[in-house]
Amino acid sequence: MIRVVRLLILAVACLALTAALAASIWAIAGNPSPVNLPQLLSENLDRSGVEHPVTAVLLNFRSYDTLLEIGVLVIAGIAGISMAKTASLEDPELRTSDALLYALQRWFIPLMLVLAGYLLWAGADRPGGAFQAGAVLAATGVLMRLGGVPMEFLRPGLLLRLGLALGFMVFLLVAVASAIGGDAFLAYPPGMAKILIVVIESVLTLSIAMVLLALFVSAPVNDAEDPEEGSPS
Amino acid sequence: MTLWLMAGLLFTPLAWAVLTLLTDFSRGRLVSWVGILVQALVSLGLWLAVNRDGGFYYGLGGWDAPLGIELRVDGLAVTFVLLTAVVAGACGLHAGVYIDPDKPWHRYFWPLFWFLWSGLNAVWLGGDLFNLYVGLELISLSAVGLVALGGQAGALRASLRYLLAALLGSLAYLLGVALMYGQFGTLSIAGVATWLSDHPVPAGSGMALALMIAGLALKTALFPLHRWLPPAHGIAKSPVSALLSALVVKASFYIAARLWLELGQPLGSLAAAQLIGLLGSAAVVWGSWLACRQQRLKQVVAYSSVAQIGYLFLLFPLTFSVSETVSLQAQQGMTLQVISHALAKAAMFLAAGNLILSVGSNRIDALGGVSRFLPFSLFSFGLAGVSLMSLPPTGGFAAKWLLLQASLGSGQWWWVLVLLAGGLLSAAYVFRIYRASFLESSGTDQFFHPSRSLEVIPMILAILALGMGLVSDQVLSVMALPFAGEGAP
Amino acid sequence: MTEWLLDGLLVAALLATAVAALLSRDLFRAVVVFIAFGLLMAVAWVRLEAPDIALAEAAIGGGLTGVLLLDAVSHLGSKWPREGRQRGGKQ
Amino acid sequence: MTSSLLYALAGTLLCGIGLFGMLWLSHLLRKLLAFNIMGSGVFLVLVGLPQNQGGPDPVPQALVLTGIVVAIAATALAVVLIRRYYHLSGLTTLDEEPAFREGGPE
Repeated sequence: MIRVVRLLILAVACLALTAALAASIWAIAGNPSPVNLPQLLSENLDRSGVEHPVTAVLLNFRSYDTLLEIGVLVIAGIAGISMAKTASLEDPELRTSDALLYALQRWFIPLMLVLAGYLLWAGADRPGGAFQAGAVLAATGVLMRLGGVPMEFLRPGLLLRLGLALGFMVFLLVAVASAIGGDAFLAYPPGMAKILIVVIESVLTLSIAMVLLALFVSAPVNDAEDPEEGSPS
Repeated sequence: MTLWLMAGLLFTPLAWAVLTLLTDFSRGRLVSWVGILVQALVSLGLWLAVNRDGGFYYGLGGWDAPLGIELRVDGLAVTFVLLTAVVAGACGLHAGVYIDPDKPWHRYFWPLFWFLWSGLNAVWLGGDLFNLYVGLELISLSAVGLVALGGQAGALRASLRYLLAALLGSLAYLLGVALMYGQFGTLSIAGVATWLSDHPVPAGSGMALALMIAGLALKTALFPLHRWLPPAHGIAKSPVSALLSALVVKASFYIAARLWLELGQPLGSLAAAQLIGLLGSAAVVWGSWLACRQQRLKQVVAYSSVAQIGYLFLLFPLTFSVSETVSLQAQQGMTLQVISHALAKAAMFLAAGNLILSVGSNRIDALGGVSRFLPFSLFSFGLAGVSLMSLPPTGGFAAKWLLLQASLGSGQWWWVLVLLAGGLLSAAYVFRIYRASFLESSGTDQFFHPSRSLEVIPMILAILALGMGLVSDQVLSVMALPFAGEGAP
Repeated sequence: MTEWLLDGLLVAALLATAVAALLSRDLFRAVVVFIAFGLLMAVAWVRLEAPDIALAEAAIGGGLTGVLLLDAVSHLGSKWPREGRQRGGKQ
Repeated sequence: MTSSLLYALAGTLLCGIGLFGMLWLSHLLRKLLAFNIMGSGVFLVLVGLPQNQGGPDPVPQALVLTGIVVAIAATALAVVLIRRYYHLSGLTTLDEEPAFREGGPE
């Protein structure tokens, strides 16, 4: 009975909130917007080094967002591998001998690698970019993993941690290099924007794929645990 | 010079996060000592520079708002940057000794610690609504990772609860940001405030502010959304609890306060301001009451955080539609409360960690007799408690004195009752722990003696909290610093 | 007019899959419906002229999140490994 | 009214559904699904609302890409935590305390 009443209250509250939100959106949609950011963006696009506006926003105009976002991803990766069981990365349970999966692998993996490469390359002037390419690369890795391909590099050793941090590290070094020269943090030296963005995107693709794959693989968990503070150990 | 300091401030924590990721715990500790030193020097340098030349906007990547992201480097922001350097540095030094270096997963403590620090700096300086969202997520995820690090089922339960609350809060905030962008076409807080100062308020934009503040209130654990906080802060390792209570909850509050001070007058309403003040008062009373009833030491300190956070929210009614002087008093009171609570609560959690380490139990009734063995840590705990009780000359007293003046000055006398009740109740829970530790237990005296450096750090923090009241005028003077409104320097 | 019909159908399908993903009794089915939701979202992004997001959503919502959650469902659905086993503190 | 606005309004409904799910459902994986649905709703509002008046706006599109990365990071972290929590306690909800820990008043 109490459960039903709580359900009703919650449902009514959520409905009311949704209605209020929809009303505000309806009102805002009718108001003129004082700043025309897309226009400002297209005026500055040729100074950004890439032709595709979304990539320009992500890796030049608002690159600080992207830097911190990769940080968030690395944090998730760190938290993931901190709970991984070291020995189980070659878990035989994960190997499947499905004929369909095998066929999928034969045909899909090269195709997906090509797709990832294309997405990365296309990012400069068309939809695509580091994140999409990284996601496709990670999906390829998951498929290979399910097929039982050994992945030594995913052991939580130095190599994995280096891979997790690589993209972030390169991004950070580029960011600080211009600051040492007296420019703002994250600014690109004139004329170098395009090449630097391509370099950053390539390493980001690898790191993003690595983090996502590590999070997938680290799912088998570790038995060891810390005693709670103050409990007898 | 200032530009290099800014770059150093943004670069150091992120770079150290990567560096410590590549080492193990013990080497990470050495690396982190260097990092803490660098970061403290850079923060101090920036504070001095802003003190001398006034604040400025810093366009990242050389792009100004609204196209790029601008950081707002003003007196308040650099004060909090410096506070973070002091408190996080102290917690880092304490953790280096406190945490067992032999557990393999503890190597991940340092990268998470440094990511947390970089997120905090991003929030103090942030002037862009969406960038603040990313900064908040950086803080939340690293904080959750720290709580869960190597933990038992209880710690995982607390961290999952924390994670879900933090994510829900972030989404509410982001929804508010979406409405703001839809309405104003820009993400710069200053840009929105400037436009609103000479235009009528557009319909529907109040909802945006309400959503953002509601989400942030959930992340700050404002009553009645506080229930995720005590388990998470209570069960984390003591240096982590200190970081969470002293700094992490302040980050989301700081954004809410900034938004309210810039946009509250046009977009807010009197009812909303009073409601938030009322919830803050309820947090003070209810949090203190529950703190008195806890059986475990760190739970007492955690519930005390719920109460002390409540005071901060009195800022909302005390700055809405009041005279300039009253509003300034309330802002100063809020600033001092953030600083003195950060110092005192960090001292308290670190000292509590020492006490627990010493008696081998986190129950209050197990503390009997510890006063003879660990007088130093107990004294630090008490000194921090004096600041929470707001006795003169502590920073807590100066903060509440300013809030009291602001309440009387604006005619909202009812907040004075809250200030008094909160002080009395906090005295009750601090004395309760004191009483327990002076009782002589009949059992055997088997106390472990933690190393000297563990005891010194909370003492320094507690003395800083105590002395904050004496130097409050100097601290508050940075808030009146000139601010160069336009462009990078 | 056909565009409006398409948008309307898409929105209805989005809402229906969202509700179904949350209310489905079987957790496995809920995740499968959620993957369908992710793919519909990708179509919605195309309709909103946001091909970048559509690509990311298809790779993430349809691919990675789905696999991650399906894997978790099968793990949580299996018998609790510690039942009837000694709790070993070994690394 | 344009189709962008239609998607923004659909986004609010998804937010409402997701919010309800996050608060009402108790299984942790279902809460996670609800979080992702609510996130998708917020992203639809973020892109749909500004595009109501102009053409496609790359700025919110970039923001949503960032948001999706943050959301997948949070989801993956939550899945790891949930699996470890289940591994250690055998529970899939937060409703009850794990067995080997005494409960205090909350």
